[in-house]
Amino acid sequence: KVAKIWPLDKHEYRRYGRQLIMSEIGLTGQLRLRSSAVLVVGVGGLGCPAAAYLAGAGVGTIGLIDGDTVEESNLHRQILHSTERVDMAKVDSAIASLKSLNPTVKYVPYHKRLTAEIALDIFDQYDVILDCTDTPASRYLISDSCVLLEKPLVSASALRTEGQLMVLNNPPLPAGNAQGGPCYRCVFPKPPPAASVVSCGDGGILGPVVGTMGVLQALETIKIITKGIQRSSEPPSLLLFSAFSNPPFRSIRLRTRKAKCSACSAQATVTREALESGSLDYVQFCGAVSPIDAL
Amino acid sequence: KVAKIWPLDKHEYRRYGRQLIMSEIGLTGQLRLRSSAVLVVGVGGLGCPAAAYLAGAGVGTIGLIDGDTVEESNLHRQILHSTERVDMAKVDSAIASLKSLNPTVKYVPYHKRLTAEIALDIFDQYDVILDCTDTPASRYLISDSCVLLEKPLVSASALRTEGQLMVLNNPPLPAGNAQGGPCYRCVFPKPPPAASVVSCGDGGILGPVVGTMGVLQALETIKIITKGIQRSSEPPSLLLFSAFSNPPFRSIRLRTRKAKCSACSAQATVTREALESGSLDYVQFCGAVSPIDAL
Amino acid sequence: MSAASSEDVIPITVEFSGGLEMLFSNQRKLDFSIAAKDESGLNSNVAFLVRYLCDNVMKDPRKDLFVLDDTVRPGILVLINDADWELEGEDKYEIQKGDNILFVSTLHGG
Amino acid sequence: MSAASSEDVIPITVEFSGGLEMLFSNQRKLDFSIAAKDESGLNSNVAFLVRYLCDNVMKDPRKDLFVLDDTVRPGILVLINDADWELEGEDKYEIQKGDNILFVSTLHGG
Ligand SMILES: [Zn+2]
Ligand SMILES: [Zn+2]
Repeated sequence: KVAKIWPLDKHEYRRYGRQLIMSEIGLTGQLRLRSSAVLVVGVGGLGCPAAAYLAGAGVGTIGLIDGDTVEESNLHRQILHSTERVDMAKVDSAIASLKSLNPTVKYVPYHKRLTAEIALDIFDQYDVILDCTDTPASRYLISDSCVLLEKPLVSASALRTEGQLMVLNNPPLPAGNAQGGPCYRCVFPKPPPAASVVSCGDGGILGPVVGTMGVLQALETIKIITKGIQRSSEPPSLLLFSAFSNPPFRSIRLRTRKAKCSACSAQATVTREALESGSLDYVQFCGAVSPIDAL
Repeated sequence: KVAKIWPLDKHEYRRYGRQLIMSEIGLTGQLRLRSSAVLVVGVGGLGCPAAAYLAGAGVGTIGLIDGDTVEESNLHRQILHSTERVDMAKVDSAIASLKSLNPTVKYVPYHKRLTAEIALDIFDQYDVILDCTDTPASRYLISDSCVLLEKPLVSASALRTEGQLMVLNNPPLPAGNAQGGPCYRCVFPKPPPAASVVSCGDGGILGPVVGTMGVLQALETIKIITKGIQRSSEPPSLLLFSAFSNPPFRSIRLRTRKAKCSACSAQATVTREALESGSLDYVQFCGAVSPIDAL
Repeated sequence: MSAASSEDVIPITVEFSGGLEMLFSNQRKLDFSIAAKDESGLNSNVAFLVRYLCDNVMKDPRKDLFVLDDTVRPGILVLINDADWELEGEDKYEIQKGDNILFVSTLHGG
Repeated sequence: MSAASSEDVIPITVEFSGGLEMLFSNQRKLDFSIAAKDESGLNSNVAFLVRYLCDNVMKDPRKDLFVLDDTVRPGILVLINDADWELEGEDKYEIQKGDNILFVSTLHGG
């Protein structure tokens, strides 16, 4: 037998040529992308563009988790779905589009809402997690799971004309190691009062605002993977986007890991056992979700 | 006959509800979107995401102009195209995707490269123009045409890990009116030396970098239309994006119209006659395109 | 420069984002001056600024959407000159001339 | 504060973007000090800075990709403290302490 001389297939050189020739990616970066697995939690306004650009870049395995079906009111911003796929599971609709864009990626569907019972088992199979969800409860659950399993987390959110983006738990060092990146609980130790939480359904959302944040999530994920996970040197920061402000983008320096964080410090009370036993009731912790005429 | 009571159809309230309820859009903004026509020049890495979010938002008519066919090397960033549509005209491939996302929009295909002979006739039918092209010659031609026809221009570009975005000729007042927004020639009176120009094919491009700029073009277009064309009050600015810099985004204050601009001042030499007669040779003006080992 | 005792107000910029501007009459940016000393004669800090905003600037009656237990409510980030206030001493940070203080509500939509 | 005659250098930040950094050994940001007076004893302006960069900082031999006809080549924007230099007097702008001067090459890809 003849040894394989080329590390990529011929069609991969063609498909990824425009990013392969860049020093920031190169052959090493492309091989890292191909051998990596990324989980997109939530296939809505953030998850659609994020997954599209991750698939385009050649991430080897993309997992998609969402329990919802496509609605007509999603289509102004959730660009992987389509009018003829209204009522289909969002995960299946998204995979149909993604396969058409890049059939060489392995797509793994999870047709359910993320819960504490299943989070760790699923997250364990991935290298980077994207939080594309829309409730405080899911944001705490995703962050806690990422800390427990030592996975970097690319977290974004959007509402009306504004968006926010953070890379958390990066580098993803064990809880108690102060050199690890801060987690969601370091930045937000307590959840917001339920009355202050507004969904896109109630507050509205401009498509390209959430779209921009989703594309930027794909970008941060590609940066993490191609550099080599564990190698982050970027200081923790929060990107704020406000479509009608001048300047529209603003970068904020975030804190490092909090010495008494309940998830990522040496005194962490958020343990694997606590999470799996259901003793951490995320929905309860974040209060009933009944957004009234609040913020 | 009974008078129509609702200004939008029932399905439009469903489809656009999430943006309709925002004060920045509202019913007036949605009606303006529906009655507007937007031209996307170039259906590549910028044009694909820009067109997707414009279609999603309910722009009434979207024109797409591009003379190229889909190549496999496009697919990592040109998310409206697909593997099975390699070799199809880009314009047709894009429209197939866009129709699936929003079949209620009217799509107008132009299967050709933009030239001075056809620019004015086509542009005249649109309210806002997006420059999603990739050569200096097309950028000058598009800007000149926008000035002559008094159309706002949303211009973006990207290469490697960086992107740039400007809204030009906004408000789109007649040449000689100093209150109009600056044009491309105000900012760049002379074209760059041909040896300094690098294409994405030669320099490389990261998908989400050009994707972010394209989505932001859609956003600026939606802002212009929903506010009412001619009503700009935003000072001219240039958004710089550099994916590996900190901070990644930077907003630059640009000059106003240049008193001696050859296109938009009272002394303009770029006239309708000059453009249509072919006496402005844009390719010649910008030098032969033969990017060597330059910038 | 060192003898600043005669100055009795400090000019600052306060900004609201993430929906908080709705509690402040839709103002995203306020330029104003705050007393250099608080009620007890100490240098004005961010805790004093938050009380001042709540009592004198906020017209909306839903104070608990901004302040809870005498400090900004959970889910609001306070940023001093584009840095998390945790890096600057939280509400004990003493306000300096020209400071930019940004209050951002976290967003949860997606 | 008013007697600044003894200072003979001005600390500034110079940045390169849009590919120009490749002409400057891939450096995107340089902090350094420039002489307060130029060869003729006049206050240093941006024209002097451009000459200085070309003669002393740029190692790449392709000078014409940065300078043409004694000024920055067409297609490069010069930004002084985040404003187009056209707003500040172009190359006659006199450099001030702490100025940020950014050279950006226009991009054309799409
Ligand atoms: Zn933590
Ligand atoms: Zn002009």
